[in-house]
Amino acid sequence: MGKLTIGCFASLVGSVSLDFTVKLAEAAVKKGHKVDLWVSGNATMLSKKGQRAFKDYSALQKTINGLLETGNFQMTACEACAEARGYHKEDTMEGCKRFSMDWYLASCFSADRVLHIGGD
Amino acid sequence: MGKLTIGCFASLVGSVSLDFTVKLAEAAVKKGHKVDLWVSGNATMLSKKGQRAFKDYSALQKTINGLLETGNFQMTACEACAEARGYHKEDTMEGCKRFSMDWYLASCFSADRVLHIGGD
Amino acid sequence: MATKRLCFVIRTLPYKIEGSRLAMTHAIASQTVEIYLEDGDLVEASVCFIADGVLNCLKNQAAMKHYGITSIEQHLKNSLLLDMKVMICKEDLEKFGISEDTIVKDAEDLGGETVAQIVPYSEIQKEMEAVDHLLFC
Amino acid sequence: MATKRLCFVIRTLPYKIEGSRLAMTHAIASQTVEIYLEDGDLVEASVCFIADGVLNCLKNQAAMKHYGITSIEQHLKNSLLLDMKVMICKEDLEKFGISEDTIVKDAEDLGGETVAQIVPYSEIQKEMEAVDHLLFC
Amino acid sequence: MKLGVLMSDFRTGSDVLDRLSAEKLGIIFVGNGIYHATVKEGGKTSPILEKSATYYVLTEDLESRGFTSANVDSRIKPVTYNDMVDLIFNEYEKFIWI
Amino acid sequence: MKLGVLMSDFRTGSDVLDRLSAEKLGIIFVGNGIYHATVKEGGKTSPILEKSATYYVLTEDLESRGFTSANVDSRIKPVTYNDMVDLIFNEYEKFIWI
Repeated sequence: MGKLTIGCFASLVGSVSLDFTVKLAEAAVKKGHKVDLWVSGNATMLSKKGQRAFKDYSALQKTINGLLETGNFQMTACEACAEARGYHKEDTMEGCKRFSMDWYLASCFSADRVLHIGGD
Repeated sequence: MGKLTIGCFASLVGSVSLDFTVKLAEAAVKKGHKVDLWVSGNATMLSKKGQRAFKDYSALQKTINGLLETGNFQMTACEACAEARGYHKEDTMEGCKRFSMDWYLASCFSADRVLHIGGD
Repeated sequence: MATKRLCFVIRTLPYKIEGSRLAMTHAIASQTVEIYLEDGDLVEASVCFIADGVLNCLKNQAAMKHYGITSIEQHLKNSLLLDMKVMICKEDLEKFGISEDTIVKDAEDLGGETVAQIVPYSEIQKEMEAVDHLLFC
Repeated sequence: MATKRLCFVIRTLPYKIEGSRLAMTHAIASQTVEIYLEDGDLVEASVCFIADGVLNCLKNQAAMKHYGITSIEQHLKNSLLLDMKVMICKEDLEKFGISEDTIVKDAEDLGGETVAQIVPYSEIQKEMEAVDHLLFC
Repeated sequence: MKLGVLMSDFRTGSDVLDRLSAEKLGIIFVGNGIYHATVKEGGKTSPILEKSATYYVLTEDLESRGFTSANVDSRIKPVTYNDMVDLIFNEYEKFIWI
Repeated sequence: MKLGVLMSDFRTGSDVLDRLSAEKLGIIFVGNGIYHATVKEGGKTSPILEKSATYYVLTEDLESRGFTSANVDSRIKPVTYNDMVDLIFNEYEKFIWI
């Protein structure tokens, strides 16, 4: 079983790129792999608590909670990206972390595979 | 003097599209025009309070506060877009409004010019 | 008493960005805009699909099944159900080799009567000239 | 004791999206990654500019003056100051008609010694093969 | 119609712009659209400049990206945000952002 | 190297993909990349399909956009998220998202 680190820079809430990331993470964890997910740029908002589920926006919070419970999934938000958007520490979804960018590089260090979703 | 309504769907915090919108609004208000700014999609985050200024992200809050003070500028955020991102009513920047999408169309009704910034 | 006409022109692909989705939901919001206007004033919205945007009109979009989100197909049907004017560019459908029977043309299954118009680009150009404001997405 | 090498490949234009900016700030973060690693372990980051991405390397970007944000030029200088390996695709510069004297090649004004390498694409391909992980932005 | 087009991208949107017609057409390069005004790819200027239109480029976006008015094709007039407000209210009636 | 490319866009990125070489190259169409696998523009299939590579397309993204496996060019193998995990860990070593 391997470790996959996924980094998401600039995906959009309401676009399918973030959904892709979460669905891939889910499939990998189900197969027994470990997944680290780093959300930066606009993707940072994925880790904010209190997201309301609408039928027009993918509601990923539930899936993420399920993934966090397995113990084989970590989600970490970029601290600076969050602060710039007015989203502070106390607003972080339970079980998610906030670190500076070096956390992502450390996760890549121990990963077997890295999938980095850069620009939009 | 005329009224310009600008709608921004999917601009990104940290991209220059939102900066463009705010700088254009500022130039128009300085010339004595009225400007309504509708922020929807990811652009909604522009109206959230508590955005921290970093040198790597455009910090537009100050300019917006200045514009609001003139009385010739309104900023309204899309309610559903905000809620989907976990950004609730009490987090709205002072002086900004939150309405459903029809507000934007009503603003277009009375506008002399409309500039709609759609996709990314 | 006045009517202002807005035309949403959808030119981008669905799903990756929110453009076409928000265009549809904003256009549909024209149905409730009166609460902000004076008696007798109206906003009328039309929706045109051009270029890559015509790919928003395909039938059988399984976005709800796979991602739990409303498909653009569903939004298109809703707009027809509300008798909104919908125009789809004929040349662009042809360019992509999309036959008319594979795109959403009506909301009959929901009891709607209005149908989408598949028209040459020149008709869409006329619509763009006729309306008060253009909103490209 | 191990070193893992990451290569950030910047292929997109600056400013409109955050891709190139975040690539630079993440690459620079390799300088502080040790706090998460065991003694002797290292992460080394390199940055390559290809395709439209080479337009990030132009001198005299007045982003701070006009928009109050750090320019990509400044990030590029910072990365050279930290002795990061920076490669810029020669063919792509030529394609755009950009002469070498109009791009950022060093951070001499800040006291830096490392210079950016203007290299054929084949050298960048070699770098991509040599590293452990690729991060395209 | 009197149509102002804000061209904000370099790699997409030309297909849409190509077909647009207007009695009076203005094309304003903003954001990454400024590369149409400044860069010769493979020695060629952008095909967008072949339309029958009046061309403008936003100085602030030009300079942010490392160019100056000296780099701009002679068919294009540099304008500031301030000028753009006048274009919006006085020169054109409808605007689109591509 | 054994390189897997996730192609997520329809209108950009081909220039980057064109030049990439790898001993073993896999191209997986995801998101709006699936139009490369399904749409014939002006009667022609996407030039991306001319590379010497193994091609895959993500079924979920195909179906979300109104296509089925029946619409897919015969050179391309439909895969699910589940299959993709195996491609990631067993078939290729490095991955890029374009």
